Amino acid sequence: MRGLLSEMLNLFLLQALNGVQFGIMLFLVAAGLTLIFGIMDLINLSHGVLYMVGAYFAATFVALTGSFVLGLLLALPAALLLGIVLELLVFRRLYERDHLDQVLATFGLILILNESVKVIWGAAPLSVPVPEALTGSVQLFGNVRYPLYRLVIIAAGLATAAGLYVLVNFTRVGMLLRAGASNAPMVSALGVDIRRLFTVVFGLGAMLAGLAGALVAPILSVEPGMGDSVLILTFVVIVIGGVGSVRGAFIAAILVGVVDTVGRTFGPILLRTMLDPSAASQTGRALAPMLIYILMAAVLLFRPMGLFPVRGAVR
Amino acid sequence: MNSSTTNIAPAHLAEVRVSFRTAGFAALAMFAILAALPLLTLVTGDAFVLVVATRIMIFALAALSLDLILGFGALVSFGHAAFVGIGAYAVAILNAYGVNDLLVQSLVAVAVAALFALVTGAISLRTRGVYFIMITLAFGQMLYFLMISLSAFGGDDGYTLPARSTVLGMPLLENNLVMFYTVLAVLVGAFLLARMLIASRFGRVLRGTRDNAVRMQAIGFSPSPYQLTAYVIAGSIAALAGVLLANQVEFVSPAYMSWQRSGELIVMVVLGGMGTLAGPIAGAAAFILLEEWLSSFSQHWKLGFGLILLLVVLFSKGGVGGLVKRLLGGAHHG
Amino acid sequence: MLRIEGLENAYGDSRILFGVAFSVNAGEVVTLLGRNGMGKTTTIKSIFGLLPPKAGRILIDGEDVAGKPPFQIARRGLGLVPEGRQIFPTLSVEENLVATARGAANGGAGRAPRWTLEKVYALFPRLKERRRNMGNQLSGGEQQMLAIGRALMTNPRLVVLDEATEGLAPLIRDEIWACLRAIRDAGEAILVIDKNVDALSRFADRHVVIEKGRIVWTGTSDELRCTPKIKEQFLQV
Amino acid sequence: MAETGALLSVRNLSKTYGALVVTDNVSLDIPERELHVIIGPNGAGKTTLIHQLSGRLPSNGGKVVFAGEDITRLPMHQRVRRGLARSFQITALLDGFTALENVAIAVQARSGSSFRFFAPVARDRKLNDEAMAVLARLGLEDRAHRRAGTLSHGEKRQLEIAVALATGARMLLLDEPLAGTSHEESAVLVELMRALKQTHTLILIEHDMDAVFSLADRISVLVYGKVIASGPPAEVRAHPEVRAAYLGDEQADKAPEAAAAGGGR
Amino acid sequence: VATSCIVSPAAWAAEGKIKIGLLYTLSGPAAVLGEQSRDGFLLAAEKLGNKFGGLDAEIIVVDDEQKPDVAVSKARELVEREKVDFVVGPIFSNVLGAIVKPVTAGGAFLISTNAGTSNLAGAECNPDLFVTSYQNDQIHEVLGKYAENQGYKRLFLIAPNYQAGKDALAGFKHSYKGEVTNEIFTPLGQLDFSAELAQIAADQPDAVYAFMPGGMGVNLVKQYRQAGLEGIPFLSAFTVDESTLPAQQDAALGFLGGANWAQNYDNAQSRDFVKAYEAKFGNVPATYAIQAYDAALLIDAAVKATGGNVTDKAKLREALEKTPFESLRGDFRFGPNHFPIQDFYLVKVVKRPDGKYATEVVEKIFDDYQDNYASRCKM
Ligand SMILES: Nc1ncnc2c1ncn2[C@@H]1O[C@H](COP(=O)(O)OP(=O)(O)OP(=O)(O)O)[C@@H](O)[C@H]1O
Ligand SMILES: Nc1ncnc2c1ncn2[C@@H]1O[C@H](COP(=O)(O)OP(=O)(O)OP(=O)(O)O)[C@@H](O)[C@H]1O
Ligand SMILES: [Mg+2]
Ligand SMILES: [Mg+2]
Repeated sequence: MRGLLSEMLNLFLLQALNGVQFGIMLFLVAAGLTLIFGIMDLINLSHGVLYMVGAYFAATFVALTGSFVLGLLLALPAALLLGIVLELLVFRRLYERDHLDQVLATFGLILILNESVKVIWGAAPLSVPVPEALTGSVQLFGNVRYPLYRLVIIAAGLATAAGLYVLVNFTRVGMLLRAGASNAPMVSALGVDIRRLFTVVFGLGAMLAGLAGALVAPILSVEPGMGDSVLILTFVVIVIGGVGSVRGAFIAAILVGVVDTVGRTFGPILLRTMLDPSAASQTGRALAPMLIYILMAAVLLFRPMGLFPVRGAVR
Repeated sequence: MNSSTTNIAPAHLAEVRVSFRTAGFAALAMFAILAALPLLTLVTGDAFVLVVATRIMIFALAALSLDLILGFGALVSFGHAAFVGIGAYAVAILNAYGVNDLLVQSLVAVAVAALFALVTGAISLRTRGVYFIMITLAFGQMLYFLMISLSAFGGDDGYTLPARSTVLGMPLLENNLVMFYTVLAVLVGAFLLARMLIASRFGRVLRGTRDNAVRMQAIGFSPSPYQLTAYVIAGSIAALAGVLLANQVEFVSPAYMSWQRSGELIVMVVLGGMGTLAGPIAGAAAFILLEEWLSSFSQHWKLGFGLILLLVVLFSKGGVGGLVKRLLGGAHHG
Repeated sequence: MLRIEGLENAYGDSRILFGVAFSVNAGEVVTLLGRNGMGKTTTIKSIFGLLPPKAGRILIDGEDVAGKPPFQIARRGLGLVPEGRQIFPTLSVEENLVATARGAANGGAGRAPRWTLEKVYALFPRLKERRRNMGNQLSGGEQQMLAIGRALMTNPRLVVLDEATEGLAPLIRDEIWACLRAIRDAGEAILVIDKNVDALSRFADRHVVIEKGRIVWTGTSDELRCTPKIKEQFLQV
Repeated sequence: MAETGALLSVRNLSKTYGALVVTDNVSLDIPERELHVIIGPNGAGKTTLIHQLSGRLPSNGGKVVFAGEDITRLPMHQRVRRGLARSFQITALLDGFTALENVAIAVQARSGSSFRFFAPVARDRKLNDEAMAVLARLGLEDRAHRRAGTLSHGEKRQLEIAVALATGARMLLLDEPLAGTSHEESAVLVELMRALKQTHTLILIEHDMDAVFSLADRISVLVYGKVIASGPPAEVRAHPEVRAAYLGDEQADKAPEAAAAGGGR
Repeated sequence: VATSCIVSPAAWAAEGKIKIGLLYTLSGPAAVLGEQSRDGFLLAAEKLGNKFGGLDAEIIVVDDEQKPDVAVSKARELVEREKVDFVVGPIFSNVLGAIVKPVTAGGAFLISTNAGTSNLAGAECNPDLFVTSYQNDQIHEVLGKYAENQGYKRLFLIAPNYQAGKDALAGFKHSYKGEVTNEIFTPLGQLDFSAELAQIAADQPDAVYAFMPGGMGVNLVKQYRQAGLEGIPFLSAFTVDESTLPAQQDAALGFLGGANWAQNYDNAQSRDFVKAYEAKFGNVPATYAIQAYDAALLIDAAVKATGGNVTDKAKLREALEKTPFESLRGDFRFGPNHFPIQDFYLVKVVKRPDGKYATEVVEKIFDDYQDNYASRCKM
C-alpha cells in the first residue's frame, strides 16, 4: 500500500512537471500573441500560421546548414522579416478597424499562408532533428529522467517570459505600445513615430511566434495547419490570464498545462473511485478533452476579465 | 477608442438605419431569384444548382441567426456552430429512436437549443468583448467533444440518416425541389421574423445596448435579459438550420460544430456586411460560391480564397454589401 | 516660430476652414477665440497633422510641414494638450508622463530639459499623489492636469492648449494661468484656446478670433479690451 | 429617513479604492424641488458620489434613501424606474440612433414591457409623441431626425438632458452639463435648469461659478470626499475654507499666492 | 429503400467515354494522404493511356476538405452534375459514411481506396460500394496477432479519443488476448504526450501499441524516442508510414507497423510502380497510393470485361466483383461484402540505401484474411 502510494506521488510529481513543461511550451507560442493581441489589441488569428512558418524556416535552415543553432539563428530574422512585411502590407491597415474586420482579414491570411507553405514545402510533414548535444536526458529526482531538450524549452520559455515582462511593464517601448493601442494618433502628436514602433513590435511578435515554432519543431510535427490547433490554445491561455497581462498569460499557460496533463492522467483514476469502471472510463474520455475549456469557462465565470485583469483596460 | 463592449466600428452601426430599407430590397431581390431558380434549372437542365442553392440557404439561415446577436447585439459568439450541431443531432438521435417527423424534430431541436442557449448564455453574458468570444467558444468546444465521445451516434465517424425526415408521415423532402422550397420558406420566415424583431421594442433595446450599455441602464433598462433572449432566439434559429443541414446531407457529424465552423459563420456575416439582414445571406452565398468556383480551378484554391477575403477587408468597409453599395453610390455621384 | 498661411480643411465633404492665417512668434502668448463649432480644434488638428490640411502652408521656423506626419511636427518643438484630454487609460499617471517625454527639441539642443517629472509634480501635486493610478482612474480634472503635464514633458518650444481648463476647479484654473505665465516667462511660446477670455487677456500678447472657419479679427489684449463689439459679436460674452 | 421630509437622503455614504477614501461619510438631505449644487476641487469625489447615488458604482458603507425607500443596493436601472435619473459628465448617447429615438427609447423604458417582439416601434405614436414633446421642451425639435452622433457638442449636451427628462424621473443628477459649451449655449442650458427647478429635484455638479451661484438653492462643498460646508450660496461663498480649497481668489494678481496655498494642501 | 436509377449515365457511355471522380482530402494537415491517393490513381491512369477498359476517361479531382457535408456536396456534384460512373475516394471514415448514400443512390459506383468502416463491411454493406483497402480493424488485428505471437504478456495501448481510435483498440484486442496494463485515449489533436510517456515509463509494459495517425503520430514517435523509451517495442498502425516518416526520420527507425503492402514488396509490378512513382513525385509511396492505383486497375479490368458498356449496372457490378486484375499486392479478391480478402504483413521502418525512410515487409501475419463482419452482410 505504502509503495503504491509513493509510486502514485512520484507519478503525480512527474505529471505536474510535465504539465508545467507543456504550459511553458504553450506560453512560448502565446508570448508573441500577448504582444500583438494582448497589448496592441489586434485579433490576430494568423498568429498560428506565423508559428508554423517559423517551424518551416527552422526546418529549412537547419537542413541547409546542418546545424540547429545556425538554422535557428537564420530562422529568427527570416520570421522577423516576414512579420515586418506582413505589417507593412496588411496589419498596418487593421489597427483601427474593429475586431471583426481583423478576424476576417486574418482568417484570409491563415488560408493564404497555409496554402503557400504547402506550395513551397509540400503537404508532407517535415523533420527537424533534436540538436546532437541536447539529445540525452538528465536525472531529476528518484529514478525520474527528463529529456534534456525539454529542459532547454523550459529555459527558453522562462527567459522569454522574463524578457517580455520587463519589456511591457518597465520600458518606454512597453508604455508606448499600450498608449498606442488605445490612442495611436495622440502618441504621434506627442512626437513618437508610433507606426514604426508598431511595425517593429509586430515583427518582434512574429519573431517570437517563429522562435516558438523553431524550438518545438524537434518535438512536434512540422506540417501545414500545425498552427491552427495551437492557435485556439494560445487564445485560451491569454484570455484566462487576462488580456494584456504577460504575467497572467504565463500563469495561465502553466495552469492550462498542469490541468490538462494532470487531469488527463489522474481524472480517470479519481473517477474510478466514484463510478463503476466502465462508466468512469466513459465519462473520463468525454471529459478529458473538455478540461481546458471547462477551466476557461470556470475562470471567466468567477473572474469575467481573466485571472489578472489589466488595470485600466476598458475592453 | 475601445468601446466598453466589443470593438465594433460605430460607423457600421450608424449605417444600419440607412441600409435597412436597401437591405429589404436586396433581400427581396435575392429571394425572388432563389424562388425562380428551379425554372432556370429546367432550362439549363442542371439540377445540381438546386443542391448548391439549398446548401447556401441553410448556411444563410445560420449566418442570419448569428447576425441577430452579432450585428444587432454586438455579441460575438464564437460557438454558434454548436447550435447548428444541436439541430443536426436532434434529427439523428430522434431518428435512432424511430422519430422521423420533421416537425417533431424541429420542435425538439429548438427546445434543446433554446435550453442550451439559456444556460450557456446566462453564464457567458457575465463577460464582454473578447472574453465573451472565448467563453462561447468554450461551450461550443465542450459540446463538440461530447458528441465526438458519443459512440452510440457514431462519434467522430458521424451518423448516416437512412432517409430524410418525413412531413406528416410523407417522405416529401426526398424530392430535392420540395427540400429546396422548404429551406427557402424557412429562410424567408426567419428573415421576416428577424426583421420584425429588429424593428420592435425589443429590437430597439437590443440595438441600444449595442451602442452603449451603460446609457441603457441609465434610462432604466437592464440589458442582460434582452441580450439573453436574443441569444436564445438566435440559437433556436441556428438549430433549425442544423435540422435542415442534416436533412440535406443525410448525414450528421460533430464536424458541424467545430470551432472552425463557428469561425466560418462569423466570416460569412462579416463578409456580407453585419448588422444588415441581407448581409449574412449574401455573405453565405459569396462564401460557398467562392468555395465552389475557386476549387474548380486549382488545388491551391484556398490561396485565392484567402486573398479575396483579405482584399474585401482592406478595400471595403461593411463587407460585400458595403462594397456593392459603395459601387452603386459611386455611380450615383459620378 | 509658427506661421499659418491659407489653411483649408474639411471633414469628408463638409468644409470647415477657409484660408486661415495667423502666426505665433517665439516667446509669445496667442489665443484662438471663437464660439462652439467655429473650427478652433480643427485648426489645431491641422497644425499637428492629425487632419492633414487640404491646402495652405504651415511653417515652423520657416519650413513648411504641411502633410508631414504628426510625430515629425511635434518633434520640431510643438507640445499638444488636446481637447477632451485624451490621456492614455492603460498607463499609470507616471507612465503617461514619461512615455512620450523628450529632452529639448532642436533649436534648444544642449540645454538641460526644462521640464522634468519633479517639476511637473511640483506644479500639480495632485498628480504625484495619484501617480500609481491608471489614466482612467482619475477624475476629469486630474486627467486635464495630466494632459498638460504630459505635453510639458516633451519640453516644447510652443505649447498648444485646446480647452485645457474645461472641468477644472476655479482654483486650479488660476494655477493653470499662473503656470502658463511661468512657461511664457521661461521663453516658451503658447497658443491657447479657452472660453475664459478675461483671464486670458490679462497675459496674452495677441488674440485671434475665428468665425465659421475664417479669421475675422486679430489684435492685442488692449485692443480686445477696447473693442467690446468683438466680444459681443463673435464670442457672445 | 422619511422623517426628514427629504426626497433623497444620504447617510454616512463611503467609497474606497484600496486605502484611498474617495467618499468619506457623506450625509446629505435634498428636499423636493431643491436645486442642490455640489462643488469641490478636482478629484474631490463628486462624480464618484453621483456614480454611487445612481447605482453605477457600489458603496462600501452607508445608506441612500429615495422617496422613503432604501435604494442602497438597487442596480442603476431600478433606481431610474423609481424616479432617480442621471446625465453623464462625458456625453454618452446612442450615437447610431436619431435624437428622437434617443428620447423615445427612454420613454419606452417606463411605458410597458419591452419584451414585445412584433409591432414596429418606430411607428408607435404614443412613444414618438411623448418624445417629441420632450425634445420641443429643449428646443431640439428640428434636430429630431438627425443622428445623435452628428449633433454639435452643445446639442449633445442638451439631448443628454432631454433623455434624462424623458425617463420621467422626479430627480435628476446632472454631472457638469455646462462643460465644453460656449457662453451662448451655457445660457440656454442655465435657463432650462432654472425652469426644471419648478418640476424636478436636481443635484448639479458644476465648475462654472456664475451658473452655480445664479441657480443654486443650496450648495455643498466636497473636499477629499468630505462635505466641508453645506448651505445657501452666500454662506458658502463666504466660507473661508471653501475659498482656500476651491474658489481661490477672484483677483488675478493674487493668483500665485493662491496657487502656493493650493500647492501646500 | 430500393434504389431505382433515375438519372442514367448512358449518354456518356454511348460516346465511348467513362467519367471518374476522385474525391480526396487535399487541403488541411491530412492533405498528404489525399495527394498520395490521387497521385497513385493518376499514375495508373497514365499507365493505362488514360483509357479504362478501352474507353476514354475523363477524371475530375475534387477536395472534400475533410468536412463530411462539403464532401456530400462535392459527391453530389460529381454524380448529379458531372454524371460520373465512378467516384473514387475518400481518405476518412466519416467522409465515407457521409457520401456512400448520395453516390450510390445517384447511380454511380463508389470505390473506397482507404476508409473501410465496420458497418459498411457488415450490416450496412452496399452493392455499389467496393473497397480496395481493408476493413479498418484488420490492420490493428495484425499487430494484435503479432503481439500474441511474440508472447508479450503486458501491453500498453494508446489511441486518440474518437471513433477510429476506439475501433483500433477493439480491433487490436480482437487478436491479442494478453493483459492490457493501460488503455489510454488522448484528446484528438493532442500535441504533447509527456504525460502518457511518463505512464508508459512507470508501467514498463512488454510493448506499446499505438494508433496515432498524422501529426499526432509524428509527435508521439519523436517524443517516445526523446523520452528514452526505445527499449520498449513500439507497435503501431497508421503511425509510422511513408506519409509521416519524412518528419519522424531516425526517431521511427525500427518501429513496427501493420500493412497490406510495403514499398519493398516482392512483385515485379509493384517494383515498377514504386520506381515510377518515386521518379514522378519524389516521395516514397505508402499504401494510400497503391490502394488507389489498384482501384484504377480494378475499374479498367471490370469495364473491359463488360466490353466497354458501363450502362448496364448489374453487369458492371458483377464484373467488378469477379474480374481478376493484377493488383500490386498480387493476391487480391473481393469477399461477398465487396471488401478485399488479402494478406497482411508486419512492416518495419528502415532507412533505405538512398537515404530515404520507408517501411519494409518483415513477415506475413495473415494469409488471405477476411474481415470479421463479412458474414453479417446480406447483399
Ligand atoms: N470628426 C468630425 N466629422 C465631421 N464634422 C466634424 C468633426 N469634428 C468636428 N466637426 C465639425 O466641424 C466644425 C468645427 O469643429 P471644431 O471642433 O473645429 O470646433 P471648435 O471651434 O473647436 O468648437 P468647440 O468649442 O465646440 O470645441 C463643427 O461644425 C463640427 O460639427
Ligand atoms: N478606479 C479607481 N481607482 C482608484 N482611484 C480612483 C478610481 N476612480 C477614481 N479614483 C480617484 O477618486 C477620486 C475622485 O474622483 P471623481 O471622479 O469622483 O472626482 P471629481 O470630484 O468628479 O473630480 P472632477 O471635478 O475633476 O471631475 C480621484 O482622485 C480619482 O483619482
Ligand atoms: Mg474644440
Ligand atoms: Mg467629475
